[in-house]
Amino acid sequence: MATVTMTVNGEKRTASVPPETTLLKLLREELNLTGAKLGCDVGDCGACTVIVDGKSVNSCLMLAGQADGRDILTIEGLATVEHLHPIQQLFEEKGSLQCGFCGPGVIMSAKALLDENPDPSDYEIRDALAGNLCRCTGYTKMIEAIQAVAQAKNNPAARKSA
Amino acid sequence: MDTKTKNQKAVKDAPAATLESTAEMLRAPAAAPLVPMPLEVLVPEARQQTPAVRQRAQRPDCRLHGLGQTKYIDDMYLPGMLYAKIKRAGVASAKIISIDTSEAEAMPGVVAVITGKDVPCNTFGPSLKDQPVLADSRVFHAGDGVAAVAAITEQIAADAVEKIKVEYEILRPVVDPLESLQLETPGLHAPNPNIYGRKIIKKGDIEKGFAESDHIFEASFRTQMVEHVPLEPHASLATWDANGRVTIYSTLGRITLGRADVARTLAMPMSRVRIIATIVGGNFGGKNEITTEPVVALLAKKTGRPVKCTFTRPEEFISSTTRHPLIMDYKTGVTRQGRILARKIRLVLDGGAYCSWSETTLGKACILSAGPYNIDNLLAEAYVVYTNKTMTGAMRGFGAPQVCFAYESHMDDMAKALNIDPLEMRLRNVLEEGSLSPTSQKLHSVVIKESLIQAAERFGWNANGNGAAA
Amino acid sequence: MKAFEFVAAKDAQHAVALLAQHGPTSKVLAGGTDLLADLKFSSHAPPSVVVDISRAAGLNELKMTEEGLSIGALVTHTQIMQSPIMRDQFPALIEAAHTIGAVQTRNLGTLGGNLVTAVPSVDSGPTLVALDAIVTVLGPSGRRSMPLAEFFVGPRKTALRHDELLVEILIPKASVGKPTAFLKFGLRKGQALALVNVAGSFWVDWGKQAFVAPRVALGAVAPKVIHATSAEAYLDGRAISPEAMVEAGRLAAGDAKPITDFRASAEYRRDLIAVLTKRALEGAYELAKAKRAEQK
Amino acid sequence: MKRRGRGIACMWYPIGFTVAANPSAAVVKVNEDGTATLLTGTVETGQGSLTVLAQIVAQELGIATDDVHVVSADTDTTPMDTGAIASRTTYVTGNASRLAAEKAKAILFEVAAPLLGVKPSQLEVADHKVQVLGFPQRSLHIGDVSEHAKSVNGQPPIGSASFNPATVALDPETGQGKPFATYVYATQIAEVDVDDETGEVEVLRIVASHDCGTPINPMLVEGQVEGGISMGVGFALEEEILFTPDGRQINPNLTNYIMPTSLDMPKIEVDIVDSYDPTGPFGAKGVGEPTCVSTAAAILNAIHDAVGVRVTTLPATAERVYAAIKAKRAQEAKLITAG
Repeated sequence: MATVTMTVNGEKRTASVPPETTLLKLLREELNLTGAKLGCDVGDCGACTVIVDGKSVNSCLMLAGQADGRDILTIEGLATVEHLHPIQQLFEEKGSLQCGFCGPGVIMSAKALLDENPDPSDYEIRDALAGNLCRCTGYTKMIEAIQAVAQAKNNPAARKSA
Repeated sequence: MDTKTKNQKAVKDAPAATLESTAEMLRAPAAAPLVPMPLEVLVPEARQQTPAVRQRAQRPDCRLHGLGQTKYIDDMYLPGMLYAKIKRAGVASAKIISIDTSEAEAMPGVVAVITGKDVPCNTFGPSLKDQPVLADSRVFHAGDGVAAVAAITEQIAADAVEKIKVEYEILRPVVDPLESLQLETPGLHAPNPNIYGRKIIKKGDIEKGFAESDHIFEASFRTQMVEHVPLEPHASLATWDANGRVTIYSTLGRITLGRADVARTLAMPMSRVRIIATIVGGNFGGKNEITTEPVVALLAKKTGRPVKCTFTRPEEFISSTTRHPLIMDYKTGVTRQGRILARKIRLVLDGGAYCSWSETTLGKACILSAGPYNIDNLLAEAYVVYTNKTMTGAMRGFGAPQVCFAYESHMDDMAKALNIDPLEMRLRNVLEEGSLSPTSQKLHSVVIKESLIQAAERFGWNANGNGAAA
Repeated sequence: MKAFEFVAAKDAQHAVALLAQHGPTSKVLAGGTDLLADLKFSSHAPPSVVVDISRAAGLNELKMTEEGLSIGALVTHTQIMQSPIMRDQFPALIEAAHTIGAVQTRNLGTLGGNLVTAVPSVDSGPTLVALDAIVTVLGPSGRRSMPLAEFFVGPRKTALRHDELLVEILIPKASVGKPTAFLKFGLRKGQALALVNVAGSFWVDWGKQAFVAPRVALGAVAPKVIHATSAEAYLDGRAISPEAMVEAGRLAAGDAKPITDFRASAEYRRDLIAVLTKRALEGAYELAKAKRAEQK
Repeated sequence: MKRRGRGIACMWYPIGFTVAANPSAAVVKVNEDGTATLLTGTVETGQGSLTVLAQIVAQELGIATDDVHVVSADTDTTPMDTGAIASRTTYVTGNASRLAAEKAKAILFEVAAPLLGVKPSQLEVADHKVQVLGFPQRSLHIGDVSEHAKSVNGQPPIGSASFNPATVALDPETGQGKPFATYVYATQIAEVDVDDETGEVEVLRIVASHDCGTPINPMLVEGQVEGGISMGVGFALEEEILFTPDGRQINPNLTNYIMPTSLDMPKIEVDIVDSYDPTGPFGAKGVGEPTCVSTAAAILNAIHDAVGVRVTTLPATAERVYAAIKAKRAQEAKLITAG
């Protein structure tokens, strides 16, 4: 068994799992954080995207042991009791998610993008989402929402009309 | 967006429990979500408006999706739940000589194994009942299931599946629909004939139409097999109660048909079958028939424990339905001015290993194949044939994307030959209010002309074209 | 995934010791983007031990040294893309890194891991081969170095022995700042696997307007990344002209031994090599001119 | 060199099953606080159909979308529904839901009429109120009427109804008949760049002008169109399940089955065509499937416009387009030599 201690959404967690357990499985089955999804299990679809030490990764391609000591942010860690995260808020507002299965992964990719690049171009947004397959939306309303988040952040006055 | 606070509740801090020493075979107790979910109810403005129709109302499920709170089947766990995996044939056409499950059954952690012999009624299908739950004597395509295992972990189930030995008499598979069409013997899917569906639409006098035409154009088109790729793979979870009722959580898009099929395959009264569809992570036609539902129900019955089965991504491709490949032959007679007088169409649909939704696809493809045009003289014939490939079924458009590719490519080629602008060529032929369809149905609310003009205006279409270098 | 043991290496020495200790059924895990995908759906027996080097000390630095640009094996594709040195001296490597997978895989995936897969289409390969990169491996008996072109042996085969670890990729001083362009042709824009990838690189003798030390490296069109030797020989010392670039493309296509598979036919790949080689050379020339203008 | 082209394609598509009965049933309960609950056997598979059904019920009852809670997809608790298939939910389940709401509303009118001193036929609903036609100030809150219906009249306002599209069987010899109740129409125009040296196609822009009858929720209609187009782009250029000669799939995974990523999608502009179908709920038809029908045709016509080649086999991979360009050049060279 591999004993893994890590910070998950701001709190310390420890779990002992077989060494071949992926970070995705650990999050979903040991910590009951089922927001990250298993869509392909080989890093093609991005439904399992979480943020590790500030970088978005496919949690299906990371062993639990590799997450030891790291700082993990999952979709469950974005909102607070009072507020949706602005990305979640605008995804809802713009109708960016349909079946929703890719949603948590897409939103984590968007979060990682905006943390590094607060004013991304259309191409940069598309590039940041290229690892997240979506079959419902054509990505259109996701891109619109991410643009709107950036706009609101950079120009709070424009927020109302967004 | 203006949001109003309707309700606000206090949330207690989640306990910061520490999980320790969890064995693969023993699930750890559930940990609380690490961040409390927002309970403040913010209702978007558009959802509060009257009248409600035409509002850009936000979906309540979209918020749950965005928070990661939507529970798909893969997110569900029932106490004592087992995981099922299905053994896939891996050969496209074969007779099953024997299935040896003994080694799998003996594995620690394996709780039950079933084969087609354990399925009370091993046939189903939305029209022809030609599909087995688990193939028991004959394999018709490589994705056929031949046995299923329930085990305490997914990995043990997967390992056990590898230990199941199946002896086959390999038969030559037919993969080309045109070969299937020509085959004299009905051997491909005996006793059913190879051509398992046909459709014909006859309107007016086709010969007369061609005779009166200034030009006759012919063209052939082919399309490919396509997978729906819902991001959520097919999944189901079954649990029985002591009164002999089974509840199945399923990714089915049609629970009514699903219940009938499950009851049939289990040979049970419908009243003892409950199907609950969770929020489904994408359908596109691919989740319109049962797949693993009877398997988990039977394994759950045999083990007395809830059983869940989730397709792997490869299974999603090889063992669920796909879009029909079509071979389409068009012959069209037109006047010098581009008015279509007669059209003859032959469609061959690759129906794959089982009928599934082929009859519907055949009908829609045939009826729609003339295109949205006024054509007085029409003959459309369509055939669907068995092949030893993945079964084709319902997929977004039921044959329409295929025939549209054909009739609209054909249309542009004719327009070019006649030196008529493609938009104009269409405007000269499209259906109008009160037009008679290929089946002589009088059509209402016909707005195709409007859609052509609106799109052309938005695009900035001009008759001179813009085929220049970018 | 089937069961295996997991052990994290502290540094390269430790990793090599662990590999020696656990023998040939142990496997090295770096970014995991290839290895884990393989382990999940492969029918092969799982490794007995996975030696995780993802946080092994001293392997994730990217720095200019006396010998040239030293890239630690664990430098991720994202690190390459964000490196100022890369932006200044090796934009083609940024291009190449950018075509690998998607953000998530580039954040995890390492340059060393990418090269060690030695798949013929390895996206990091052609540019580094064109820049005459040298790789260093560490084994029980110490370090040894070889040109990257020789490190690649065949499809999924490298010169790496089981108890060795790739530790460093060096772009020699002579190649620093060499105008280079990388082009990849895939079946789509995002997350594409290469049908063909090409790197073209040369210095310019501005007096003679001629190619100096030209390199054309091809990926996905032979059992391993190769130099298009006849194209390189043809260009060497020749006056720069559009015609010469076209001819080099034609020769490069002849140097390749593409296969037909479900992604593309050999014939198509050959035609793509000709076009992409020409375009890579054009791209490198544009860079050379821009750099020169900058210096003036 | 990159060459630009444009292509147009239009289509028609029916709502519901081909002739076969495909009914939906629905139950609507008006709660004592003026909200309502809809019971439907259809399944939310991502389209937003439950939101659309809530809007239809809300419209019929004069309340807001948020006031309608939808319970769905449980064979024990929800009424029969043919399901999320054949672009039928808005039209068929929508009609059933509207009719069920209408029946619940009839009870409200019966209860409210004596309270307002008019006949039930003189009442209407608007903005959470039951009011007298022409005299909106004479009104009762819908919740008060519901409460009264339950606790005074002893008649809780619940309605149930079903709907099945009107069709006529097809003649087996000629195929003549009325297979569908209604159809939708659409046009898509694609703009592409084709690299004439590699055959690579880049879809730059797609303009889509779709008829769905009354758009119950324009945002969800746009979402359907955008998603349908992405499926159409894949169908046109990339996606194909490949088989070995012995019938096994070659590429059953998302590494080798090529579907569009965000980088492969063009700019999409959606227009909703003004249209009203008197047989649909508030004039609505449907929009799910038709969105992906004409995309491939438009793209293939744009390729033809750009480089003058007709690719007749899908998907039009770069290799297929390139082969067609090469064949055309060889043909032209032959003509020149011959000439």
